[in-house]
Amino acid sequence: MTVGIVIVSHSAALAAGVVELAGQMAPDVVIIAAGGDGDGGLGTDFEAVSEAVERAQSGDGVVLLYDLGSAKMVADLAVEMLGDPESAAVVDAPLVEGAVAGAVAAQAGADLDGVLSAAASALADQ
Amino acid sequence: MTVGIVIVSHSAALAAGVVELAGQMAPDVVIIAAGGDGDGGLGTDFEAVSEAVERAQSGDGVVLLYDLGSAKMVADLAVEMLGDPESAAVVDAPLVEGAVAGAVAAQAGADLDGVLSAAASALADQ
Amino acid sequence: MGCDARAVAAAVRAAAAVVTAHRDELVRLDQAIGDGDHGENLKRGFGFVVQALDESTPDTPGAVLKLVATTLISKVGGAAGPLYGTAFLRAATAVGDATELTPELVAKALRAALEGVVARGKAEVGDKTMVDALAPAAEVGSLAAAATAAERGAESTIPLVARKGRASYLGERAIGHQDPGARSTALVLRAFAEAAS
Amino acid sequence: MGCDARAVAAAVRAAAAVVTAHRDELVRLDQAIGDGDHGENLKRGFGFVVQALDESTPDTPGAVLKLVATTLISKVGGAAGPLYGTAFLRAATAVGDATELTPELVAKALRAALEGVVARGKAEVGDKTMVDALAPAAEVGSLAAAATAAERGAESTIPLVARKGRASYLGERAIGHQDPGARSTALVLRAFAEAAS
Ligand SMILES: Nc1ncnc2c1ncn2[C@@H]1O[C@H](COP(=O)(O)OP(=O)(O)O)[C@@H](O)[C@H]1O
Ligand SMILES: Nc1ncnc2c1ncn2[C@@H]1O[C@H](COP(=O)(O)OP(=O)(O)O)[C@@H](O)[C@H]1O
Ligand SMILES: [Mg+2]
Ligand SMILES: [Mg+2]
Ligand SMILES: [Mg+2]
Ligand SMILES: [Mg+2]
Repeated sequence: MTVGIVIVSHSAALAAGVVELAGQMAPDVVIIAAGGDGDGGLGTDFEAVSEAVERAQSGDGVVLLYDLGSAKMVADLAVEMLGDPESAAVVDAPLVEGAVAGAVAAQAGADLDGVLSAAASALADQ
Repeated sequence: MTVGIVIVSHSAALAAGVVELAGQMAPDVVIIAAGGDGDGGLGTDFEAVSEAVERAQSGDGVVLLYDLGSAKMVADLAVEMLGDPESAAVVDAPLVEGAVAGAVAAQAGADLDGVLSAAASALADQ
Repeated sequence: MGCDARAVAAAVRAAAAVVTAHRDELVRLDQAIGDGDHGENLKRGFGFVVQALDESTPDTPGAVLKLVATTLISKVGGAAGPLYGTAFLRAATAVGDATELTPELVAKALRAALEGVVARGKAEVGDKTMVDALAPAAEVGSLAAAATAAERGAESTIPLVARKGRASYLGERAIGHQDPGARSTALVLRAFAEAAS
Repeated sequence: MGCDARAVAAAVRAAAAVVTAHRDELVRLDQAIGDGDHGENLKRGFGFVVQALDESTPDTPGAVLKLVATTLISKVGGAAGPLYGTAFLRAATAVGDATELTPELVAKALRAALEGVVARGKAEVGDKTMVDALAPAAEVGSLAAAATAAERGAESTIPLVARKGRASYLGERAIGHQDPGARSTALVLRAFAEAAS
């Protein structure tokens, strides 16, 4: 089992693309896209985020990344409302770069803290 | 006229999603996606990037953002091969956050340097 | 007048009517310094709230406020969803199981709502957000005074640069525009004050 | 033997055959510390190069090298495209309009290729990239010595942590694996050396 990852974005395409890119270097990591307002438009969808966290949870924790501040608030809220809020965490990281770095760390078996710090310290130029 | 923006990504969905997200706050800025290997797979496409730079060029300059290091090399090469390499620039910035910040700056009429520095100083948590 | 669950539900319906009537104004404010959806976000969200209240009105004021919170959280995709949602959620917790709201409980709920919004969005007074309307409102004694304070607070955002939310990308260009979330907060509080009077 | 455009084209075809024969090996190396496409990237790219040479072989060694460069740049989507492309482009510029390559021109082309790869990718020796193969190759006198130096350089990447490219995400987990780009560089240089001997 590995730490799971959820990509919270206002755009469904953006979330799906990040999953595709990060997944390429982390084939065994569950990375779930929670993008768009659920109606085909730009926006976030609290229920989709909550469901994504559930699907990404294998027992080892889930890391959430987001695109804009309002997506961060939705992600935070979804984590707070979990039965066990300690089982997931939102990370302040550049979305794409953090997702790739976090996914590679998760693939290597890093725990929740390890994936969080890999994502948070991702660089744009790598 | 405004500075144009090109999103160079290994994923077509990712590039399209960034264009969608950044475009929402910058309706008058030309933002072009250059994502994917041109064959439906993950990868970069030098010719697509070169074409995107041409399409984004209104005379005021073009800023290129990228997802991974190899996309940066392709972007750099596309700029070097322009008739006027000074008319475009690749910026080391977090892709999503930099694109949004750069697009908003371009929308407000910033010049090439202004858009570059807005993109480069974009924060994940905004 | 008494302030039981039905009265609170009526106040919420009044707020829904007001944000609906002011949809276009809020859209215009958000077009100037954001993505232009704030009016539609709130109209849509409160529309679902009214629908939920039509289906079944909870027994206590706290339960009504909680229903508002969960509906806004799940139906509003945008900063307003988690922010208004958290405000109503904290207000619901603050009033507990009380069957009638006293002025003290209302004041406590307002302070809790403010704390929730600050915890959620990390904005301070002066950052050009709904906190600029809610913070002065949470300091006064009555809903009527809170509404007036919120209106002043919303207007105080006009000369400011934004430090949170989408408008923070604009830098100086946000100056001269009222923050849409601060404006909607004042509208909602005024609707509550009038419903309670 | 003479080293005119036809001889250079033949050497390039030999390199294409070698990377094609080693496709799976390069894929496996890239699977261990990257995304597993390096062998396919080069096979595909050199396939297009051979096609282009079939259509028309340019007149000078420099023009052949330039054709290799532009083909790899436009057909290889991955780090190898801009890196190999820049290497061949700089080599083409270094040999200019010469109709025959002398050993001095070959050495100059190798140094130019190295400079191009370093300018493009900003990697230094020890960063576990193709620079670790190309840098020692650019220091020696003959193509045969360059190939041997590149093979040693490629092997020297095995114990290293990567500081550039996809493998840089792996940290210590890259240790124990040969860098695919360094390996392919050694293969190409060995093919050139054998074609020239
Ligand atoms: N971090 C924050 N803290 C407090 N209020 C915020 C924050 N971010 C945004 N807001 C408020 O949200 C309002 C915008 O809401 P809305 O348009 O519905 O969301 P979005 O910006 O996601 O489109 C702003 O006018 C501001 O009052
Ligand atoms: N910045 C760089 N400088 C030099 N060489 C690099 C750099 N980045 C990657 N490489 C080389 O490219 C090789 C990988 O090529 P390839 O698999 O074709 O591209 P990608 O990593 O885009 O899939 C690496 O093994 C390494 O030798
Ligand atoms: Mg908005
Ligand atoms: Mg919005
Ligand atoms: Mg590869
Ligand atoms: Mg690749």
